[in-house]
Amino acid sequence: MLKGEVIIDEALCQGCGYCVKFCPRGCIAITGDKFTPQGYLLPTVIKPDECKPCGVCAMLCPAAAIEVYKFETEVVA
Amino acid sequence: MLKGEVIIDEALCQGCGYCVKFCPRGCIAITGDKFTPQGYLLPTVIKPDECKPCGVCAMLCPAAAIEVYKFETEVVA
Amino acid sequence: MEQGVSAKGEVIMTGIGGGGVLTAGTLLAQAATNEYKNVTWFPSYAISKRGGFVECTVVFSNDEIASPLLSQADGVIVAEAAQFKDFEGRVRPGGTMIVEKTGLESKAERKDIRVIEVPAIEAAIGIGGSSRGANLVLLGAFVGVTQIIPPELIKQQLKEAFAGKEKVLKGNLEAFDQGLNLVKKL
Amino acid sequence: MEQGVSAKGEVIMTGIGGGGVLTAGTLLAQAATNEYKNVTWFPSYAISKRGGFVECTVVFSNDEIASPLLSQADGVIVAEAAQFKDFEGRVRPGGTMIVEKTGLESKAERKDIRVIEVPAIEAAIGIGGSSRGANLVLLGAFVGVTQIIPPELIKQQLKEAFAGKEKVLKGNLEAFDQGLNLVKKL
Amino acid sequence: MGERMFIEGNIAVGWGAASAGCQAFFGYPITPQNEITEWFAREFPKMGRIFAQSQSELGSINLVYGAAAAGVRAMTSTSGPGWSLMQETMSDMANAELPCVVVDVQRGGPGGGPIRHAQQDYFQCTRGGGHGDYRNIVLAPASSQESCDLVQLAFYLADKYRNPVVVMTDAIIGRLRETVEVEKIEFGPLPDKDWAVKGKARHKDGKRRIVDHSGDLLRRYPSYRALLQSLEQKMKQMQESELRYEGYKMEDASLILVAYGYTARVAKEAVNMARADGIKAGLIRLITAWPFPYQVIREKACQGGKFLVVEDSLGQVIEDVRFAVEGRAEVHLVSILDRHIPTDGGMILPDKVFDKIKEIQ
Amino acid sequence: MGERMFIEGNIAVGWGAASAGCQAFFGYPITPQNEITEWFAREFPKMGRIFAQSQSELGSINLVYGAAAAGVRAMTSTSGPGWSLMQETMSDMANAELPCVVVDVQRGGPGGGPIRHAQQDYFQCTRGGGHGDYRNIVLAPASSQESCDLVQLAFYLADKYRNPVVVMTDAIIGRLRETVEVEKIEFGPLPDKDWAVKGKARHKDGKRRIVDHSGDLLRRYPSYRALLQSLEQKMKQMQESELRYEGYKMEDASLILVAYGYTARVAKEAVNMARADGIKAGLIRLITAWPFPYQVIREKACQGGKFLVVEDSLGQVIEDVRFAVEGRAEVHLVSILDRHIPTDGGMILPDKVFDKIKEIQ
Amino acid sequence: MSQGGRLEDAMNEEVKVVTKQRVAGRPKLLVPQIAGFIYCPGCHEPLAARAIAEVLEKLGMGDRAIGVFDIGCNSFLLGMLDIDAVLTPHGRPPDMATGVKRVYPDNIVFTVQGDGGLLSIGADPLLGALTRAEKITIIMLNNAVYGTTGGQMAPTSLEGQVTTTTPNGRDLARTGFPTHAAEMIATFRGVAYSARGAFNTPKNYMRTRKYITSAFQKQMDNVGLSFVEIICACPENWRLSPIDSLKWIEEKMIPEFPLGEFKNVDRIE
Amino acid sequence: MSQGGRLEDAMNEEVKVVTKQRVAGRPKLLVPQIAGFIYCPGCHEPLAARAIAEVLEKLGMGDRAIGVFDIGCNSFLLGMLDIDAVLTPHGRPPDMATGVKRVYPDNIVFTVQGDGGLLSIGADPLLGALTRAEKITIIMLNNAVYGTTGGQMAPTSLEGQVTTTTPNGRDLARTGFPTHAAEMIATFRGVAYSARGAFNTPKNYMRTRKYITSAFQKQMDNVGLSFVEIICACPENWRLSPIDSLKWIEEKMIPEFPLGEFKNVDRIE
Ligand SMILES: Cc1ncc(C[n+]2csc(CCOP(=O)(O)OP(=O)(O)O)c2C)c(N)n1
Ligand SMILES: Cc1ncc(C[n+]2csc(CCOP(=O)(O)OP(=O)(O)O)c2C)c(N)n1
Ligand code: SF4
Ligand code: SF4
Ligand code: SF4
Ligand code: SF4
Ligand code: SF4
Ligand code: SF4
Ligand SMILES: [Mg+2]
Ligand SMILES: [Mg+2]
Repeated sequence: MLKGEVIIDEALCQGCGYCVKFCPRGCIAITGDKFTPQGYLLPTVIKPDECKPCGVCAMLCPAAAIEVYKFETEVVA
Repeated sequence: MLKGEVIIDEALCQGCGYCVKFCPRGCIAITGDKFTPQGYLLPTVIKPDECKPCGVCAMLCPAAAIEVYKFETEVVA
Repeated sequence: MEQGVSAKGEVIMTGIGGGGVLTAGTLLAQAATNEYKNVTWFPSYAISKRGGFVECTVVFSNDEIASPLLSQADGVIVAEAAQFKDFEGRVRPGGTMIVEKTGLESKAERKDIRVIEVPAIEAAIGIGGSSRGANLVLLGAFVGVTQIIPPELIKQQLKEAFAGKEKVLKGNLEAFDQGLNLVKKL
Repeated sequence: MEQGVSAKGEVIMTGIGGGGVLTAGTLLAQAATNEYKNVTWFPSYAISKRGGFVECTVVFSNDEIASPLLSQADGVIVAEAAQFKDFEGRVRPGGTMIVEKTGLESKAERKDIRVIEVPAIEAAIGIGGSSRGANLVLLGAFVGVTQIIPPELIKQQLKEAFAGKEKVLKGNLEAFDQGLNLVKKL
Repeated sequence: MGERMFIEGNIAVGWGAASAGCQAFFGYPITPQNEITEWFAREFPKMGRIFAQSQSELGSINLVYGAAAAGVRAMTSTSGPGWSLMQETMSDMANAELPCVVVDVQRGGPGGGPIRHAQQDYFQCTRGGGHGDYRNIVLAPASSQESCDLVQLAFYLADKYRNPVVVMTDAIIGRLRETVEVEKIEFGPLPDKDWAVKGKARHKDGKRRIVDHSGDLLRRYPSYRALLQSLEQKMKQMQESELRYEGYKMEDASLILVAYGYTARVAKEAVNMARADGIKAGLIRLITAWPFPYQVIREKACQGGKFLVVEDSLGQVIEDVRFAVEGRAEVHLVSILDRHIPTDGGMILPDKVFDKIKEIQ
Repeated sequence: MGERMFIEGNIAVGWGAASAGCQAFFGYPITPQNEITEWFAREFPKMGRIFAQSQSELGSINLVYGAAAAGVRAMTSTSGPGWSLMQETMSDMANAELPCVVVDVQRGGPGGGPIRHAQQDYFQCTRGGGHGDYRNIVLAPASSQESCDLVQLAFYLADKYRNPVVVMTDAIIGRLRETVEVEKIEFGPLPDKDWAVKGKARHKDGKRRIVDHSGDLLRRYPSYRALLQSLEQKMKQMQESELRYEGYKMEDASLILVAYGYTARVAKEAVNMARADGIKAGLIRLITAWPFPYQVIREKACQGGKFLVVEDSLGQVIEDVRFAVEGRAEVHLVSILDRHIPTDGGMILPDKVFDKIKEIQ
Repeated sequence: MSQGGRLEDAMNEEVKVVTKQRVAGRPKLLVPQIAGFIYCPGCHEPLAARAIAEVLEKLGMGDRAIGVFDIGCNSFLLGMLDIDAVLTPHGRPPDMATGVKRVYPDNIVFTVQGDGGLLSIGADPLLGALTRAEKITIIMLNNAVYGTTGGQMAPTSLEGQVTTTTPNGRDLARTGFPTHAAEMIATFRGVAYSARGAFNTPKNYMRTRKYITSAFQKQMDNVGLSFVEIICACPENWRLSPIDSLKWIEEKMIPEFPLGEFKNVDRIE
Repeated sequence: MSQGGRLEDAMNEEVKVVTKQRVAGRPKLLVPQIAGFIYCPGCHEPLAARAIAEVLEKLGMGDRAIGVFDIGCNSFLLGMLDIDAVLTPHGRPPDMATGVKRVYPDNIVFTVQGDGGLLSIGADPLLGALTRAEKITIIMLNNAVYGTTGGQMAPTSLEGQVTTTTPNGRDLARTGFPTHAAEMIATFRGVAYSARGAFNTPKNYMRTRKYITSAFQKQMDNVGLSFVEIICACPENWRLSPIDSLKWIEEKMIPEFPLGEFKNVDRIE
């Protein structure tokens, strides 16, 4: 199954919210309780399973704080 | 009878020949034997009677060396 | 006009950019213009416009103020604990230093000055939910300790600055009072 | 290389702008480069670019030429009679002045210089029908009188300058020779 | 009569100009003078006066040239890089004998430099700046009050001499907020600007006026030499009549500090510290950077004083001081390399100056 | 080896640049330097080198900035008004440490002035010219030969110090035709321009290069102070190593003329006249206008000499001479007001200088 | 410290990763913002750095590109792009780019400039380059203000826009009309390509990246000058949140400054 | 000394002059060329002075006009027009005109500039005035060279034209394309009027005069910036006789630079 992994670098993120706005699948949100080291509100990947890793969030992140991976897994156990 | 009088100021004329070229009635010519004080060839009104004083020669004289008058005369004697 | 409590006041205030420190300094300076013939307020930014250190120096006096820039001042307010060591040397002997307690890791070495740690961020969060009012807590503590200027003048200034913005004003007044209170016990 | 006739040459040439004077001066200077280690040629225009006075100064020497601008020169050529008075003072004592005769109205006052009036315009018109060659007539007269440089060198220079333009060359050579001739009788 | 305000130097410049009857301001953004341009953008339209944001500093000074030629008081302000761009026209205005006021809020250089304070444009301001022989009077405020007052003086002197006047301030004076008495200052009467272009209909004699920066066309002067002579005359008169400086504790001073602008404030503090320590220090604070008080300094040097120049540059004022003392006195320097923090965040602070005083006294 | 030519100074500049391996020339028309631009327009394309007519003098110097940043020898030439327009970028290049050569063929000023000769840009050339603390070496040819040779030297020094070098000539030297030996001069090896931008592919280490005139971005220096210190160091080294002047009949001279460019030639003639008259005159001819021979002059002043400055301006060099003598000697001036014709057609001629010598000796 | 941890979660679930591939993220030519030179949150200018980096990587021209950067917020791009770079005095990039390009005609030489820097103080070098038809690429970031200096009116400021020099909103009668750079530049004969993009939506980002690609391609084909204008949010000086800035772009900027190509020729006649 | 003497002849014939009236000649606002500043024979630039003088007289605005003149051959017009005048540093007239106009909004303020002065070094003030939509009139004399400085290439020089900086003829690949000022300026929104005339025939002279009239009228009506380009013979630097220069205008200049109005609006939207 093709899945996406989105990694946000907290040291770089400036909390603009663009990733939240542009994720076509609503995977990311600013939940209001997490801050970056600079004190900005930090977005969280709230629906990791929904991510069909399109890369849009990374593309429009001004801070280039987002890396997106796609991977396939199979259950081992 | 309406006639024209064309007066060329020799101190100003630079001998460009525009008046000669543009007189629609061929009234002016550079005859080659007269010079301005600056040493340029001086145009002469060769056909004074032909002048229907249109003012074109004056209009295109870069030196503003030409004055044109119209006058009517009657023979006295 | 009654003469102010102090014949001359000198304060250096330092913190991280964004306006809080400069605003607090301005309040103090503006307040002082009512009491003193001469007042100077000087802001100094670090290289970058965002997120760098800022400091401001306030001087007031009825005599001519020679330099508005001071190597040392009677009072120093440090809003960013990390800067404590850098500014310890900038207090005149006998002077007072107000330091934000949150994040403070080192201890004062000088014995000839008074250093007061104030949990201003904590206090501010307690009031408004955010650290925003911390600078006013520090200012309140400073005025409370030094009595450099009547606290009412600062409050008056706050009232003018936030006229019409009742909620903000209330929070700010509370923060300032909190600062005054925190040092009352001293 | 045989040493030129004169160990040092100095000539000021003046007239009305348009190139004639400057060209004649250049010919002299160019010619001199064959005989002298150092040659300078300096043109000086009046304010306006058209129709104003121009002068040029030519110096040649086997020693260093200190100043290419001269207050006075051994030789002065005046192509415009009206300038005669202005330049009379610029001849060194014992020097030579060649003056265009046409239009000359004043007489030399100095007794310590030689002044030679040359009807160059007349001569030039006689040759080419126009006054254009007058400067060369004057130059010829000057070289003829002063023997400042072998005339052949100037002719050589003319030949190089007008190679291929036989008619112009012929007229110019004739004008130069005419100048040489005009002063032979002296 | 005046109004008491608590304002920074950059704002005081605006109030000074308004008080002086300045009718037109043209400016282009550059840190650290933006507050000036923004003040005029805000206040001048309200007063019915002219503000336009220029396309560049070339534009600023050339728009000023136009308004000045039209006979009104006009000004611009800028900082180092923009000041450099204005030099061609500054030279032209000196030739055309057009009055105007230009404020240079000095920042660090050379080049882009840091946008914070410095005092490195001294040579450029005091030697004319552009090509050709000319000089501008250079006023150097050291407080908000002076920023207001000297701008007024600048307009007066510009009209008096029909020459640009430079107000050379710095990012510290520009941002320093102080109590200022804003009041119109009277300097005395000036002749009508009968030379200004306004359209012939506005001239009593109905004759044309020409503003010319070449001195060639229509021969404002009978010759170039005559023009130069007149400019020289003007420069001499400015030197004789317009020298301004503040002597502080100079009577018995044997160690004389020389400074202008923000470092003069710092130097004054250091003088106070020295006096408290029993050292006979004094200060010559330049109010005009040009004309320069050569004679005053020379006399002090003849009396055996030592000198200490305090300037936030690698050393420019010091050359004038050395020129003045003619080798008769030691001249020392506290320079930009003596700032309290070794980044561009640093300033020259009183302690550093006092240390130097103790070292050399 | 060289070719002997009979050419004017402006043309000699071209041959000098070509000999020095200059690869790019950018220029804008202005009298009296047009012959230079036109020479490059004619000759450089034939040599496969770069010529472009710029849109303005701002363009000229900024195109030079680009080509210099790319690592080739690049230059421009202009006269007074255009020189003023270049000052912002000159200051930037000093900060960015970019080598280049700029020729200023001085004409009359201030402003539009007359398009003929003068020597009025001395201050502007020798004090850096633009905003901020910096200096350029200023070479002042006095002959066609030197116009050729000093342009070559200028390129060498520019590369050696990574700093602009100014060749300050004048309309007389520019138009004076003289016999010139055009020959490539070797000045010794220079380091590779490893700092130049060429695209990363051209760098051995594959790493990016940045040319920066602010000193801020990417921190070429650890701090602004470090940058200034390095600039100061560079200025000191230039002053120590690059002073050049010609002493003429100086051994026993008690009356010393000081001049550069065309007036130095005139002054030399006057020295000869004086010597013929038994007057012990000598000449210090500035080859570098900056650095200036302060020490040399000071020593002569100490020995009791008198000084006479000959310059075609209202008096700029004279300030440096007075600075040097420190009040120890009389300093006199033959100035632009002493031209032989009281219009702009006049020049300073040897007689006038000789008269002054006789008057003051 | 990084967050996200989708993969770690997976590990906990005792799954085996069969393949893992990077889909998106920081381009190689893009280095992080430098401390002390950090864009405001939501600023679009760093996206221009990303777009340029992506295009250069795709064209394989990263090590043959030379960027010429103006003074301005846009100059921080210099720090972010790992290519040879020149910083110029304010407004001058087309000149420096010309100087560099004439020396290295085979390299891609492009400028990055603000709307203030290009259209106001930059008129001299801009018209110079247009007149001479220099084979360079000019990239202009249009944020409708002077960003760096604190938000003064720019030639591109909109009617009624409040800036620090138009405190009551831009009054066209007094200050003139917003300059349409892409259209104006397209009228010059020496221009091969002119387009306007934006970063306010993913689609526009990709379109803009295509414009940059075309512009660089024209330069590599030696056709003429190429130009790309990019509308960029400046939340700081617009006094809007980043998200509201996007709305402002949509509702105000794009209606005034339509997106698209205004010139695209393969040969200049 | 004057020649012509038609009237004197008539006198000899013993005729009586019934009426005598001046038909054409020097306009009142035109003063003779100043000694030392005399145009070359056949130069068209002084005709621009005449045309402006005639228009101002017709509009009755001679004593409310202020001319702002650039450095260049065109600056001699300053001497010839009997109106208030400002001479500016090279390329700067639109700035000075703006400064003057803002002070005296009811006067006619116009510039006279060369093609070099306006289109090359003048780009900064030109774009500034266009952007701000200043209510001034710019008159540009296009003689396809830098006249004053001895005939260097101008932005308007024609393909193949020999100038002192294009000794082998202008090479478009290296130097770009001739700038079409009237067309380019017409594209700016703040422009109310733009036209190109010439003086090579009586008809064109009259047409050009009409253009100038319209341009001044736009200014008086406060519509926007108005612009007139005039093709002018420069026999000196074209190395042609005056008459041959006319032919060159007809055969080379006008085909490249067509005459006519390029913009004429009564209100700017
Ligand atoms: C000659 C000069 N003038 C002014 C400045 C100040 N300055 C720095 S950046 C800038 C312009 C910023 O606006 P823009 O070009 O639109 O870029 P942005 O910051 O908006 O990206 C200005 C005016 C300068 N550095 N140099
Ligand atoms: C800053 C500056 N650069 C250059 C010049 C030299 N200059 C004088 S007039 C002129 C231009 C002449 O060309 P143009 O504007 O076309 O006018 P024209 O003479 O052809 O009428 C130039 C370059 C100058 N005076 N000032
Ligand atoms: S787009 Fe980037 S900077 Fe903005 S909130 Fe998301 S991760 Fe942070
Ligand atoms: S990669 Fe696409 S789907 Fe996944 S979080 Fe980012 S924008 Fe949403
Ligand atoms: S007025 Fe007309 S007809 Fe008479 S001479 Fe002149 S052009 Fe010819
Ligand atoms: S047009 Fe004028 S200048 Fe030309 S020849 Fe005729 S009268 Fe003379
Ligand atoms: S001021 Fe505007 S353009 Fe500059 S970094 Fe901030 S948001 Fe971006
Ligand atoms: S050079 Fe050309 S433009 Fe200048 S006056 Fe002569 S003909 Fe006219
Ligand atoms: Mg912008
Ligand atoms: Mg022209």
